[in-house]
This record gives sequence, C-alpha cells and structure tokens, in this order.
Amino acid sequence: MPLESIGKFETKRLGVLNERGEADPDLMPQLSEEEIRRMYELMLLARVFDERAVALQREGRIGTYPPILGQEAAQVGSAFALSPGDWVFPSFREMGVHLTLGFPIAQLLQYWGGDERAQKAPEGLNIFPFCVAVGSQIPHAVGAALAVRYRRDPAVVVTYFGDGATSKGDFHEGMNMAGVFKLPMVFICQNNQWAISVPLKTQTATTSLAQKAVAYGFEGVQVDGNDVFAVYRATREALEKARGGGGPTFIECLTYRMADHTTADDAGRYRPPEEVALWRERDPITRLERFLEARGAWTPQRRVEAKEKAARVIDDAIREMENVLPPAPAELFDGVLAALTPRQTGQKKGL
Amino acid sequence: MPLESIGKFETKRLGVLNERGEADPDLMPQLSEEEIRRMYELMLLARVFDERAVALQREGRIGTYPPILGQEAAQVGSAFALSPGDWVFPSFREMGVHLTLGFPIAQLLQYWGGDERAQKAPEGLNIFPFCVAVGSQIPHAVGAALAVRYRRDPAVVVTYFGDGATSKGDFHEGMNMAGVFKLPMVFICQNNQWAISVPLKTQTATTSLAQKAVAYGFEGVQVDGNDVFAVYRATREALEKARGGGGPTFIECLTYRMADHTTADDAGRYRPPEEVALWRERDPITRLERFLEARGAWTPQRRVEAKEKAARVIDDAIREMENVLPPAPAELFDGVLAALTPRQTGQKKGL
Amino acid sequence: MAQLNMVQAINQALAYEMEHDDRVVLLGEDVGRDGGVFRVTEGLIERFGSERVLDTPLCESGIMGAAIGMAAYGLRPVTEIQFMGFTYSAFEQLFAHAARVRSRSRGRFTCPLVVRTPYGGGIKAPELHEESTEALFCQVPGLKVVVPSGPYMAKGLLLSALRDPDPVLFLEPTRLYRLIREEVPEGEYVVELGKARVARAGGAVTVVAWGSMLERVLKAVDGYDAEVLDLLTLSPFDIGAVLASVRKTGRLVIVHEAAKSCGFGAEIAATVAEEAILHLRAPILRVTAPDVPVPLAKLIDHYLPGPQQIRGALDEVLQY
Amino acid sequence: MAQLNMVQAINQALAYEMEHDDRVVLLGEDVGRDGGVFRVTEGLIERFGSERVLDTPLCESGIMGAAIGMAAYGLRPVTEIQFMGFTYSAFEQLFAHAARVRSRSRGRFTCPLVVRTPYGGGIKAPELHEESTEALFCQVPGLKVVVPSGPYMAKGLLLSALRDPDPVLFLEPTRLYRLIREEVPEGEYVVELGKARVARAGGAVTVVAWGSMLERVLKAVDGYDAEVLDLLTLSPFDIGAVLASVRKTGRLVIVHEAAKSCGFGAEIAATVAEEAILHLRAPILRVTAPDVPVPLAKLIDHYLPGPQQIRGALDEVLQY
Ligand SMILES: Cc1ncc(C[n+]2csc(CCOP(=O)(O)OP(=O)(O)O)c2C)c(N)n1
Ligand SMILES: Cc1ncc(C[n+]2csc(CCOP(=O)(O)OP(=O)(O)O)c2C)c(N)n1
Ligand SMILES: [Mg+2]
Ligand SMILES: [Mg+2]
Repeated sequence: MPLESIGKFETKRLGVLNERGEADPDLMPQLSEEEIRRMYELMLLARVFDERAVALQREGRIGTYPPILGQEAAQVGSAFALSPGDWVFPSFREMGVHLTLGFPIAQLLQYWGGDERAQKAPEGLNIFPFCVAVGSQIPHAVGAALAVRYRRDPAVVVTYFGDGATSKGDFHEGMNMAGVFKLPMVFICQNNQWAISVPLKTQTATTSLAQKAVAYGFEGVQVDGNDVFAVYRATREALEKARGGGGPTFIECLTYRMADHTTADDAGRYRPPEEVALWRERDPITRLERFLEARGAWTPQRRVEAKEKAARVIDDAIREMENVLPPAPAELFDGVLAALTPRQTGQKKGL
Repeated sequence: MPLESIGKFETKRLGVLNERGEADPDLMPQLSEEEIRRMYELMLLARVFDERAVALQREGRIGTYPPILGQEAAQVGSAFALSPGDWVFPSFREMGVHLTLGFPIAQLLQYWGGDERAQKAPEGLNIFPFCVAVGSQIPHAVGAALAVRYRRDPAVVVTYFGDGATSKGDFHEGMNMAGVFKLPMVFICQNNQWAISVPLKTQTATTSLAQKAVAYGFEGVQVDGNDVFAVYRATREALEKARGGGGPTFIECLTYRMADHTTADDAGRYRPPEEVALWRERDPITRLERFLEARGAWTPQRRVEAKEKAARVIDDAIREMENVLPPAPAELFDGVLAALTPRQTGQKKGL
Repeated sequence: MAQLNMVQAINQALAYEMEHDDRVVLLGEDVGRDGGVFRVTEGLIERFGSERVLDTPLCESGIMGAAIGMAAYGLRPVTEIQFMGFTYSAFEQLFAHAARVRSRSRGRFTCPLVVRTPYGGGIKAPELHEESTEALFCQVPGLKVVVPSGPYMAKGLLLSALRDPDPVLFLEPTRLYRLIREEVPEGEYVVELGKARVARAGGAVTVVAWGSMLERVLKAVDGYDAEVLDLLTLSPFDIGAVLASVRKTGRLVIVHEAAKSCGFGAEIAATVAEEAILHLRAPILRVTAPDVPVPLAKLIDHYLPGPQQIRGALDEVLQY
Repeated sequence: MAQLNMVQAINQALAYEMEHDDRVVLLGEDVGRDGGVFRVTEGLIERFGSERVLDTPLCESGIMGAAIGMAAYGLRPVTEIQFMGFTYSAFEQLFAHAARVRSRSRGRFTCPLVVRTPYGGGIKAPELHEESTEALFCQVPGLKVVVPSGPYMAKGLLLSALRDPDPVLFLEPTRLYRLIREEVPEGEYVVELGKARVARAGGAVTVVAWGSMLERVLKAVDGYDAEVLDLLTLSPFDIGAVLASVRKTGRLVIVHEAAKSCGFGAEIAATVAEEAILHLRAPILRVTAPDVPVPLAKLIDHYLPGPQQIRGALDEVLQY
C-alpha cells in the first residue's frame, strides 16, 4: 500500500484548423458549406459589431463597452452548437454568442448604452441578463440545470465566463455542484489570457484551465479558441453528452483579448505590444478565411461583401437603438417587485 | 496538434503503518522511541479529552461539542510535525492539534462551555481562534503566509478543515492564491467522510480530495489518516518543502468521524451502523498499539496507565475550567474595538 | 385542530405546498436524510423524494445561486441556510441577484424563491449561530423579509411566502422553534405579507417587536397600558399600522435583539420621525442589544434585551 | 501647496504611509501594474515593489480573507475592491472576520486593515459599479466606515485609517475622484475619525450629508439658513455634532444617495428622535434614492437625489 497511485488524469487540447487554415480531416466536425458560410458571416458580424460599438463609445453614443475582438471563433463556434431550448448564462463579454443566437442587435447596443430594459431577452430565447459581477452567473446555470433535470426537459444549460472568473468561489461552487449532481451543463471559459491587467499566470499556477475540471470529477478540455471548428466540435460533443445524461463538461477556449479590457482601459499600460502582435497574426477570422480560400470559397472580395452586409445590419440596429425613447423616470420601479410596496408606490408617484 | 495531451497528473496515497501495525521500513519517518511514545500519549490524551468533553456536554457542564473520535492520528500526527514559530488556522474540530501544540486544556473546555475569552491563544502559540463558518479560515492562512514571505520569516502556515469545506468558495480562492503566490503553506484536510449528514459522494464527484490540488498547480497527496506515521511524514515533508521555498501542499487525511457530528447530532439517522463498525476496527490508536506491541513497547497495561495519566491531566483541566469566573456583562465589549465608540461606551455603562 | 410547535407548523406548510405545487423543491445542507439540523424538513424527503428535497454540498453561496437559477427556470425553490450567520457568504447572490432577477431582466425572468434560516439568539449555540442581522436584508430592494412570532403565524406566512412571486427571506426565530405551541389548522390558510398584527391593544405607548422578542415584550408589558405590534413582515413593513398606533398613543418603543446601530429599529423610528413626529410626546426609544458581536452562551443573556430593559424604556417614555 | 484631486490625494496618503511604515502593503485586482482602474495606486508598484503592491487573482472574498491574515500577522494591509458592488461577495469576511478578529481572540490578534473601494453613483458605469450601501457596513460592530468628501479630507482621513488599530472601510465617492481640486499639504496631516465637520454654518435647519451628496447639498442650500454637516465618518458617526446642530436649528434633513429604507439616514434620524426629539419643530426628512436597485446610466440621474428634492425638503421643514 505504501505510496500508491489512486488517480491518473490527463488534459487534452483539441485543434482542428491549424494556423495555415488546414483542417484535420479526422477531427473536422460535420458542417455543411452553408453552415460554414454562416459561421464566417457571424464572425464577421461580431467583428463589425465590435468595431462599431467601440466607435459609438468613443463618440459618446453608448457607455463603457468591453470589446470581443479576437474572441469571435470562441463565441460563434460555441453558440453555433446550441439548440433552441438550451439556456445560456453569459458574463458580459459574449456579444458574439448573442449575435449567433439571434439576440436583437439594437438591444445589445441599447444595453451598453446604459439602458437595462435591453436585458429583456425575447420570449423563446433563454439568455439570462449580462452578468457584470464576475463569475456570479455560474451557480445560476447550475440551478437551471437542476430544474432541467427535474422537469426531464431536453435542454442543456451553458454558462460563459472568463479566465479571471475561474479564481472566484462561484466558479468552484458551481463546478462542484454540477459534478455532484451530474448536471446537463457545459461550462465555457473564454480564456483570453487577461483579466483587465492581470495575466493568466497571476490568475492561476496551473498550466491549463482545463485541468481544473479534475477537481470536480468531470471532463475538462482545452480547445484552440481561435479555431471555430474545434470550438464547435468540443461544444457539440459536450452538449450531446449532457443531453444524453453524461453530465457536465468544462471547455477552455484558449484565445486572446486583442483589444483593451473595455473602452475605459488602456492595455498598453500593462502588456507588451509584441504579445498583442503575435495574437493578431492568429486572428480567428483570417484562419477561417484561409480554410475557405483553399477550398476556393473565399476571395478578399468575399470579405468586403460580407463586411458590408454586416455593416448594413449593424447600422440599422444603431438607428433602431438611437430611436428608442429614453426610459421614463418611473421605469426605475419596473420589475423591482411584482407588486410595489406602499413606500415604493409613494416614491414612484413623487418622482 | 489535433488532440494533444497538455497535462498528465497523478494522485498518490501514502500509507506507512498497515492495519496490522506493520510499518513500511522505506517510508517510516525518522522518529525516536520517545517521540513515538509522545505521539501515542497525545493520541490517548485526545481520546480521553474527547470522552470527557462529550460527558461534560451530556451533564450540561459545557455546550454543544464536536467530537474528534477517530481523527486522533490525523490531528496529532500532523501537529507533531510543526515547529514553534509556525501558524495554525484551525476549523473547530482539531482539538487534537491544540492538545499536541500545548494549548491550555482548560481553555479548550472553556471555549466549548461558551466562553469566548478562551479563544485567546497564549503568547508564542500562533493558533487562530476556532472558526465555525466552515472554510472561512482558509484565506486567513493565505494572508499570514503572504506576511511570512514578506517578512522572510522561517514560519510555515498550516490550515485545517474538513471534507465539507472543500466545497466552499473560500477553499478554492485560498488554494488558488497559495498556488499563484507559491506560498509557504500546508493545507490539511481532515476528510472524515461526512459533513453532518452529507456523505463524501454528495460533497464531490471526485474519487479523492487530493486530486483537487491539480486545479491549483501544486501537489496534493492523500494519506491514510488513521496512520499517525503517514500523516506525520506527509506533513513534515510538506513543511520542509514550504520552508525551503517549494510552495504549498494539500494533504488529504482520509479518516472517519466515528462519533456524531456534534453532541446535538444523531448520526444514527443518516448513516449505517456497519459503516461505523468498519471504521471502529480501523481505530488509529489500536493501530499504533499494534505497532508498539510488535516492538515489545506496549501491553494493555500500558494503555491503562497512559489513559489514567491523561485522565488526571484532563480532570485537572476540568476543575480549572469550572473555577473560572463567568465573564462580567461588561466583557461583552472586550476587544470589539481598541477604543470603544461613544455609543458603545454609553451602552457599557448602562449595562 | 392540533397543537403544534413552530417546527411542526413550518414543516406542515412546506409539505402542504409541495403536495399541491410540484414546482416547490427544497435544497440545502442536511435538509434531506437528516431532516434539517432542527428537523424542520423531517419526513419530506421520504414523502417527496430526493429530486424535490436536495441535500447539497456545503456551499451557501452556490446553493443560493442555484436556487436563483431554478426559480428563473420556473420552479419555486426553498433553500435552507443552516444558520443566519451563514447567509453572509451568500450575500452577493441574494443582494445582487435574487433581488434583481426581475428588474434586470425586466420581467422576462423572475425569482420566486424562499430562503429559510434559523435566526436570533438565546439557544446557547456556537459562534454565528445566533445572528439577528435582519436589517441588512431589509435594505435590499426586491427582497421581502418575514419573521413569524409563533406557530400559527409561521405556517400562514410561509404559505404566503411560498406563493409570492418574488424572493422572500423567511427568518425563523430559533428560540421559538419548540418554545410555543399553538392551535394550527391542518389545511391551508395564509397570513398576508406586509401586515402587522396588534398582539395586544393599549393606549399609552406603542411597542413594536417581532420574532422572539415579541414573546418577551408581551411578558414585560404586563401592567402597562401598552399596545404591542407584532411586525411579522419587516420588508416591506406595515408603516400604516405603526403610524396608526403611534398617532393614538403618542409614544413609541421598539424592541429588537439585533445590535442598535443600523438595526431595523432605526428604520421604524426614522419613518415615525418623518411621518408622525407631531403626534409624539416622548422620545422614540430603541431597546436593543449593544453594538457588539453576538457573544457565546455565557454572555448571551446579557446581550439580548431583557424584560427589565423593556420596562425601563416604557417607564421612561411614560414620564412624558 | 499643490492643488490635487481626490485620486492624487489618496495616492499621496498611501505613498506617504508606505514610505514611513513598512507594514503597509497593498493588494487587490489591478492595483499594481495598472495602478488601479481609477489609477489611485498609480506608481506605487514602481516605487515600493511587487512585494508591497500585490496584483491578486480575481477573488474579492479571498482577497479580504488574505488581508485579514496579513493584518493578524502584524502587517497593515490595504485592499482595493474594484467597486463597492463587489464587496458583497467579501461580506462574510468583513462582517464575520475582519470586524471580529480582535474580539474573538480577545486581543491576541488584531485586524488593522483598510478596505478601499470606489463608491456611489453618477459615473454612468455598468451594473454594480455605482452602489452606495454604506449602511450595510455601519451595522457591523468592530468595523469603521469613512467617507471623504474631497481631496483634503480624503488624505487626512486615509492617514488616520491607515494608523487605526481596527478595520476601516474607506469609501471613495467615485464621482468626486476628479471633480474637485483642493489644496492638499504634501506632508503628513491627519483628520480624526469619528468627527463630523461643519461644512457651512446656519441656524434654521441642519442638513446632514456625506460623500458626493455633500457637494450637491452645498449647492442646493444656497439662499437657505442651513447648517450643513459633513459626516465624514459614518461608523461611528459624530452623534454629538448632529445633536448639537439639531438642538440649535430644530430641524433636520438628511441627504444620502442610497435607497431610503434602512439607509444610513435611518440611524441618524432614529438617534435624533431618541436624543433630541423635544428640540425638533418639524419632521425629520430623508432625501434619498428610491427603494429600487441602482439603475444604469440612462436612469441614474433620476435615481440620485437632486437639488430640487433637497430644496423641496428644506422648504417643507421650514414651514414648521
Ligand atoms: C466580482 C468582480 N470583481 C471585479 C470586477 C471588475 N472586473 C470586470 S471584468 C474583470 C476581469 C475579468 O476577467 P475575465 O474573467 O478573464 O473576463 P474578461 O474580462 O477577460 O472577459 C474585472 C476584474 C467585476 N466585474 N466583478
Ligand atoms: C459556512 C457554514 N455552513 C454551515 C455550517 C454548519 N455546519 C457545521 S459543521 C458542518 C459540516 C462540516 O463538514 P466538514 O467540513 O467535513 O467538517 P467536519 O464537521 O466533518 O469536521 C456544517 C454544515 C457551518 N458551520 N458553516
Ligand atoms: Mg480574461
Ligand atoms: Mg467532514
């Protein structure tokens, strides 16, 4: 019995599309040309959305905004795998997920414009409000998954969060419960390697985030987060497993925050330009373009057209957003309680 | 690059003394006869303390008390490895640690009698007050270790907690910081397999608690918690590593809570008597006696004498505890602030 | 009608509602096989199964967060936090989430959640087992706070809470769990949230109390012409009832077992000083614990307000 | 003397104390290389090294807990919590630990800890970035709560807090960070904790405020014979100063940006209703935010009490 081995664990990394745009045929997920085209357009839509949002903030037309530049594959690829009944508990930096799932674009902008009315997801789209308190949405997803299981619904619950969030107790308590109750869940970590100015190595002493799943008794996998096919494949497999009663999966999408943390941040203060330049070369959109190009399905012109199309969609949304009347003061009281307290009623009248 | 391995981990279990009392010579830690005798006496002291404390509670002479029956090896063995300047952040069920470190016995009883004045550790003994909020002491240990490092002190910081505590965010946040800052710490988990009525399998989906260290980038090891030599060895090694700048270690002492959760609990409600019976046969004290007996260093008479000696010590402590005058009402204000606020001053006067 | 104690009355309310509404599920530490550390959920796992009565890992914040997700999904979760002192680690989930699900999602999701927790002092238990920090939670817009004062009220209020569309913190005065027996109807009845109860009519002074202090107040006022209001719901509290009584008596004494500063008594006093000051003939007195942490057993009796202090305050305001 | 804004004044206080007391260490998210999200700790890691200015993982509760352990060991940690809304997850550590280290250990260990956090509304930032829940913390025996109202006070109060033997929550009104410039002496000076300041003398009505509301109040009272008290320390608050002013003016208006119910205004009003009611000629009015969660940018101006509301309250009490 002396010094006995009681557990062996291995963490793996999934990549499908290399940086030259070559897909591993054994790992390439089943996707129609049309689906791949759609993915590409969504990634461009996310890119254009992001560019416009940053510009709107600079012009003072919306408030502080957290760019998703560089994370398009991780967001679009994962959301693309979801089914309509699934539930999503996002953080605040997954606009690519919202866009993929068809969340109204004007509403996204309206939210970042400081209007909480925009957090109301359309009926039928189970996306929880943006969650600014890092990691605190994770236990909510656990609860929804408990409810899914209790109701015997076919849904899976997905929660998104960043590398920084893995340091929070919420992450731990949520992952642990998901393991114990073997819940139909997928934990998707957008490891963009920075939490504001704090680099990954100050966030954790581990070599991967995926290995953290060892602490919870279920599978964790790292995927190349700039590889939309790998992200899609890992998510789809995890969703299938969850739907089949196989329990939760933790997916680390290793990607990079190419922009500032938010429009209120200046990343130049704390990270070397070389690092950013390196990752700029790994742009997830470029990589997909290389793949398409090799198949004869892409030319630079294709990008221009797709971007123009995206820009029209976004511009419409901006107009729509800017036509929304500001909330009336009385809307302060909207939804605070199903029925206001007498004091609230008085306060509302007194406004 | 397809599905590449990015990390391999193995969790090990250390045992030195088997259930027949045979020690593995390769793993047996260096301990003099005198030290082993001292360990044995401390384990018996802990046992007698525990019996007396439960009896005192039954007689209404102290309040609710959490027995340590069965955890003597895990507590004495680990505390025995500590050096004088080390810091200890306990939970509430490590009276064997306090006894080993020389914490005044009367004070232990006084505390469980509902007198917080007893939480004042003697000068020179760096034991933090009992911590009832499960797991919440763990980050304090992290902070002390940061201070140790800052001060370049030779101390190591040890924190004790149960299996239940590993589900709390505090455990996670503390372990993670310890890994990131590579702190001189030892995390000692008393895995007694129950958290009140919640069995280990409802606490975690993992096969060991030790493997949780994989999530924090440092070593975790499981030891046979009913084997005082294994516990001692693992703790001493972890302390040496920490003192040498090698960073933290997580030690899972796999043991068993042979008694009720507290004197207010009835474990018969939720766990099978066979399980308890099984573990009663693995009594850590009996195991050490078998070891000693095989060396000709133990007879049943030896136990009787040692128990009598322990009983005298405890009885003195009980007398001492019962001679302590109850706190005066004004002591409510003791230590609330270095200087009371005007309102508090008024309240104190008005008592 | 059966004579029940509060543990039984609460158990009955939970069982009744679980029987009639399959959205109601319980979760918490030891609520299942053990029936809860105070046995409040005894027998429920046997009756409703382990899918509706969940023993959870030890993680109050996670439990609270999970309950929020369940509620948003359409269930009506009831969490038991083992002692009020352990709600602190779940504070963010309650404050920033449970209470804001409806407003953040503008009604798309809601949070019909009941958080039950033993509350208050006088049981000679360990550290953090006797907290009474209700005022922390009364400060949270979107959250209701209810404190029963006996078995009958406990059942009726809990049934209301279980049907409330918004989150309710249900504080169960631990000292009362088995202290009082009352007639409790077996079937369904509700006590409306937000309404105080005149526990004793009187004309010379109004005494406002709740939870386990009510029992103490009722004993202490013997011989005084005091009107005693049992607040029952602290958030939102029954401002109308308090003002009506104070306008009649002209004097107000508030009794609570929490420390004085920023205790819930402050809100009551401030409201009266705002709305009915001209009816007051005397200072508004608060009889409370002192501004110190809740002590352990040996000092708890000196910490909790006693009958003498209550009568002292009555005598003082009656001088005016 | 230099004209400094509050960011600079706080930075100077930290630098001064770090220079003179090697026990002072800073920790928090982004306090090092980034200099803090508001740049309050700018330049300190360069000057004092990464052993004294620690960038931590993202875990407020862990940060707070670690700071407690550092303080117990003998250091004087200063934690920055990035926004007040993120103190909620650290609430247990503050409430059940920081504030009780001294009493639980009966003085064997202490907790000289300063928790700094940006506080309050009006900066049009995301959710949870504009909270003003000071009253939660004023309810904690063993914890002090300080709110500067400008650069001069900020530096002097922070130096006091850094030297205080007990934990201090130092709330920095975010809206004021760069709004006001004042002469701030370069060297050492302290402003005593627990003392209010008469920000403007007057005879007809007392207005109590703190933090960013002070600035608003001072503008609003123009033309009124109002005495304005800047509370500066909320816990313990300067009861004597409030009572003295109210006894003189006979009227009290309290202004705070937190929601009304159980806001800190309640404690002030209750104290006055207890100690000086016979001096009052008018109801005690609280001008506060309504009982709703802090809204996002589009509604924040309707949430925060404005000059009109303040003047409305003054007009009302002056009628009596
Ligand atoms: C609990 C909490 N603490 C601090 C913050 C301030 N903050 C906003 S985002 C952020 C970093 C988050 O890092 P990560 O989880 O990696 O997500 P990312 O921003 O990279 O998408 C911080 C510290 C917050 N929003 N919530
Ligand atoms: C935060 C918190 N939640 C709940 C409790 C009530 N409680 C006391 S001990 C305990 C179980 C602890 O289990 P474990 O960590 O395994 O330690 P053990 O009691 O087995 O020594 C619980 C739930 C508590 N003290 N603290
Ligand atoms: Mg990140
Ligand atoms: Mg245990």
